[in-house]
Amino acid sequence: MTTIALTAAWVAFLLGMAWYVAVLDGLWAAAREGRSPRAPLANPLYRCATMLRHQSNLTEAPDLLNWRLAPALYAGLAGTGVALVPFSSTNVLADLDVGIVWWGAIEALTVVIVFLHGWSANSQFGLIGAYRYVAIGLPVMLISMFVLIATALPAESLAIPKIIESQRGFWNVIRQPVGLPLFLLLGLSLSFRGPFNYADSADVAGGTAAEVSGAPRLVWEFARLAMLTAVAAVAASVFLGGYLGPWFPGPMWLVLKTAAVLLVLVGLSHQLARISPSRMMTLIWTVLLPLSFLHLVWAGVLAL
Amino acid sequence: MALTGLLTIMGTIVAGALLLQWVAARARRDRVVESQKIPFLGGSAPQTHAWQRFHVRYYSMTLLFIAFEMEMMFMYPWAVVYVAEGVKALAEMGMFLAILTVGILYGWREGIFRWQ
Amino acid sequence: MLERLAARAPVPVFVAMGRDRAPAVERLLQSADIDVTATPRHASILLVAGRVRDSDQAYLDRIHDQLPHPRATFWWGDEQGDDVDEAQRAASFDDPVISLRALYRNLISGAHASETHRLADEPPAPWRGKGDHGQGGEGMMGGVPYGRMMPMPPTPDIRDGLALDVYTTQIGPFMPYWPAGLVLEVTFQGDVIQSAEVVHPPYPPRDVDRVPFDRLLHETTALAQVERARAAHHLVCIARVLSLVGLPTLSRRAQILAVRVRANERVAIEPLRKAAARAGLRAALAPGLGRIDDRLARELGGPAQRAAGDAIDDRSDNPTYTRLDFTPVTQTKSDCRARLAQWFNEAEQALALVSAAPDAMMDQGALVEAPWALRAPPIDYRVTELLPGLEWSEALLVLNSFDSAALCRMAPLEVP
Amino acid sequence: MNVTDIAFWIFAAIAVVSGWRVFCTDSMVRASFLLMLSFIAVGLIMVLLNAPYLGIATVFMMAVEMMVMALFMVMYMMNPAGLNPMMMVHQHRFSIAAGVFLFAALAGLIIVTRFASNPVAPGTEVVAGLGKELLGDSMLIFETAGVTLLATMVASVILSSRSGRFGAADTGSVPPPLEPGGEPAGRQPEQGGGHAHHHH
Repeated sequence: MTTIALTAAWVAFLLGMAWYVAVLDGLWAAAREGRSPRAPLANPLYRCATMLRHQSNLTEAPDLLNWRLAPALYAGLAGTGVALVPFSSTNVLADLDVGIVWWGAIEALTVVIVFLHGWSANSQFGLIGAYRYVAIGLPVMLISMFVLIATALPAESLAIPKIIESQRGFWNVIRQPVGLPLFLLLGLSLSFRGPFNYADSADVAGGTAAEVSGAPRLVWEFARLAMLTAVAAVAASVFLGGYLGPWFPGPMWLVLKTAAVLLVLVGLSHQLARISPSRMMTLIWTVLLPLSFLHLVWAGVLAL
Repeated sequence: MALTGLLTIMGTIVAGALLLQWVAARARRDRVVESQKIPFLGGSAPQTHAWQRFHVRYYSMTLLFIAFEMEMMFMYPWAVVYVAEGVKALAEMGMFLAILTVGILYGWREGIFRWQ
Repeated sequence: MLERLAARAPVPVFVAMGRDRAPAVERLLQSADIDVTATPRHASILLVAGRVRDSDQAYLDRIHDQLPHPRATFWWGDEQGDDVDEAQRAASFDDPVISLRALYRNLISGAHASETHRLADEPPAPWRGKGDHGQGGEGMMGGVPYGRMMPMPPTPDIRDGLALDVYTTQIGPFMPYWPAGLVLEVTFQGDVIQSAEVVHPPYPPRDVDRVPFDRLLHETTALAQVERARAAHHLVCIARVLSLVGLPTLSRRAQILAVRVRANERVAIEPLRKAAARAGLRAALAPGLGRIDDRLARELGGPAQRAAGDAIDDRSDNPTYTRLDFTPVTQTKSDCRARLAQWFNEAEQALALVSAAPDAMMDQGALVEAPWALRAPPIDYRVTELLPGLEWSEALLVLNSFDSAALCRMAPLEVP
Repeated sequence: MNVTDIAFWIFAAIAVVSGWRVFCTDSMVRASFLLMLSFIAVGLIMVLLNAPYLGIATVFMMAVEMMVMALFMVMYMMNPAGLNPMMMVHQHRFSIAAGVFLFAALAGLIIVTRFASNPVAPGTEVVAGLGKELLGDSMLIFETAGVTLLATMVASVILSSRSGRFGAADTGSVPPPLEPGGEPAGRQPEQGGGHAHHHH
C-alpha cells in the first residue's frame, strides 16, 4: 500500500471507530435506562452539529492559548497512537522501533493536556477536575507501563509490529491473562470514562469542560473518542495479535478486534460506579500496581 | 522515517483542530459579554479568581511516583534483552520489583496514598 | 445543512428547579429527545421549572447569561405572567417536550432570535488601564487584575508566604445534583471544604410529592396513591446519588421509574437495585461517610431516623396499615449507605403495600407517615457542620443523602 | 541539507526559544510546560542522533516531571497564574550575562573540539545494546542507581508527608520565631489552614 492509501485508511479507521463508539454509547445508555434509543446511527452527527452551532465561550482572563491548544493536542496524540498500529505485516503508518515507549509518552502527555484544559478556564470546577485527574492519571500510567513491558519480553523488542509477530503461536491475552484487563483500565482513564471519569464528571458540572462550549468542546469530545480508539487499537495489537488471524485479510481482523475491545470498554464505562479519588488512589497503589508486578513476574518466567 | 511521520500527523491534526475552532468562532458574530464570562458556580458569582495556590492533597504520592518512573526507565532496555540474558535478567527483575515493592510498602505504611 | 443536522439533535436543556407549583422535571427524561446538561455552557435552553424566590432572580439571570448563543428561556409551571410568549411556557400538568423541540428548532434556524444578556455587560470591577500594567493589578497579589481580586491565604503569613490560599465562594442555588434553592458560602482549600455557611435554605419538598398527603388531610384517599407518591419521592432521591457516583444511566432510569410510579403503572424497583449493586454502589459510598449521631437522627425523624435504627413510623399506628401487618424497615449504620438503602427499602415496601391493597381507602385525617418528616420544627443543627474536611465529591454525596425536607430543617438562615 | 538537518534545526530552535521563554512568562504553569517543550525538542534531537529509546524516554520523563513540578510551583508561588506580571528572575543582569557567557563558552568548545566520527550503522540494535550494557559492565552503576532511588523515595516521603504511622508530622510543632527567643511566628499548625483538616 502506498503512503497515501495508508493515510486514507488511517483517517477512515479513526473517524469510523470514533463514530462507532458514539453510537455504542447511545445504544448502551438507552438499554441501561430502559427506553428505546433515538436515531442511534445519526445522533452523534446531530450532536456534533449542535456543538458547532454553539458560540465558543470565554471566561474572565482565561489562559486562552492553552485553553484552545489542549483539545487540539489531545486529538493529535490520539492520532499518533492509532498511527503506531500496523494494519498488516507490511502496512504500518509509523514503524517506530520503540513504539510502546512512544505510547508511554502519549499517556504522560495526556495527563499534562487534561490538566491544562482544566487549569486554563480559571474556574473552580475545572481546577478540581484537573487536579484529581492528575492524582489518578499518574499512577495508572505505571500499571500500563508494566503491562506493556511484559508484552515486550517474548517479542524481545519495543516495536508493536514485532510484538504482534511474537503472538503467532499464542496471543498475549492467553499467555498473560491479567494484562488486558489492566490495560483496559488505562483506556478508561486516558479518555476519563465511567469509573475513571475524574476530570469531566457531573459532580463538578462537567469538570475541565464545565466552561467550554462550541467548537472547542466538539474537538475535545472527539479527541476523547479518538483516544479510546487508539487504546483499543493498541490493546488489540498487543494482546489480541492485531492483524493475525485465519480466513480474513489482516486489516479486517484489526478492525474486528478493535471493535470488540471498544465494545468491552464502552460496557465497562457504563457498568461501573466511580469511587472517591482518594480511595481510587489507594486502590491503584496498593492493589492494582502489585498485581501488575506479579503479572510481570509471571510473564518473565513464562518467556524464559 | 517513523518520527517525521508521527510529527506530521501530530502537526496536521493540531493545525486542523485550531483552524476549526478559529473558523467556528469567526462564523458566529455575537460577542461574549462580561456577564457571560462569569465562571459557573450554580448561579453564584465568585469573589476572587479561581487560580489559587491549589492545595494538592496527594503531593507525597507524586514524589514517590517520580522515583518510580526513573526506575521504570531502566526496564525498557532490560525487557529487550531479557530472553537473551536469561536467568541473570530474571534475577535483575527480582531486585527491581523488590525495590519498588519496598517503596510501595513504605509509602502505604506512611499513609501517603490518601488525600492528606 | 449544519442547521438541519443540529435541529435534529436532542434538545440540550439546563434545568433551574423552582419551588412553587414546580412540575416533575423527571418527566422530561422519559423522552430521548431531551438532554439535561450538567452546565449551562452545554445547553441551548434554560428551563425554569416553577417559580423561584425573588432573592434567586439574580442567580437565575446569571445562569441565563452563561448559556452560549443561540439561547432561549422556557418557563414550565403554573402562574406564568401573560407577558411570556406562548412558545416559551407550558403549564405544569402538560408535557413541554413538543414545545421545547419547536422552540429549539426555531432557535437553531434563527426563526426565534437568541436572547440577549440580562445582567450588565461590565466587569465585576473596573480594571482597564488601571495599575502598573493596565490590567488592574498592583504589585504581586494586589489590585483587581481583570476585574477580580486574587485568592488570599486565610491568615496573613508573615514568615514565608507559604500559607496556601483559600478559595471562598457562594455555590448554588441551581445546579444538577445540588439541593434546589440551597446557596452555601463554601471555603475550599484545594478540592477540600474548609468551612461552609448557609446563605439561602433549600426549597421545601415539591408539590408533586406532597399532593396525596395534603389531600389526605381533608378527604378520603387511596392508600395506593399515598404509597406511590412515597416510592416516587424516594426514587428521585436515589437518582441524585446514583448520578453522583458516576452512574448517569441508572440515575435516569430511576427518575423514569418515578414518573411511571406516579402514572399508576406497575413497576419493579428490584432490577434497578440489582444493577446498582452490580455496579459497585457499596464501594462507591465509603463506609461511615456522612454518619450522623442518634440525637440528630431522632430530631430529623423520617427515613433518616429509621436509617439510624429506630423503627418510628406513623403508619405503625394506622389500622389500614396494621391490617396489612406493616412493620417499618430500618438500617443500623446511619451513614450515606444506610440512608440510600433505607430509600430503596421503603420504596420497595411502598410498592409492595400498593399491590397488597390496591383499593384500600383511608378516611380523611388518618395518620400517615410522609416520605419525609412532615410539619416538623427547625432544629439547632447545621448541615454545614457535616461538610468540613470532605473532598468535594464526598460533600455532594453527604448533601444528597438527605431529602429536601431534612435539609430545610438543617439549614435555616444563619442569623448574623 | 536533508530532512534530518532541517528537523535538527527546527528542534534546536524550539529548544532554545522555549527555554528562553520560560523566564519571560508570568504563569507558573506556562513556565513548567515551556520547559517541558524545550526538553521534548532535545529528546527529539536525540532520536535524530539514532538514540530512539533515550530520546523518547526523555519526552516521557519530562512530561511527568514537569507535570509534578507544575503542581508544586502552583502550590508554592504567590500569584501562580501570573495575573499580575512579575519578574521571575533575581539579579537578572548578572544571570543574563552569565547565561550568555556560558552558552558562548560551551558552543565555542563544541566548535573547536574535533569529535571522533564513527556514526552508528543504520539498523544497529541500539536498544538491545543499551540493555546488554545495563546487564553487563554497567551492572554495578545500575544497581546503585536502583538503591539510590529507593533511598530517594523514602527520603521524599519522610520530608514531605504530613500523615505518618506515628501521627501527624506537625503535632506539637511550633514555627521558629523571627528573632531569637521571640514569639513563634506565622501560622500555628494547631489552628492551621489546610493541613489541620485532612480526612481519612
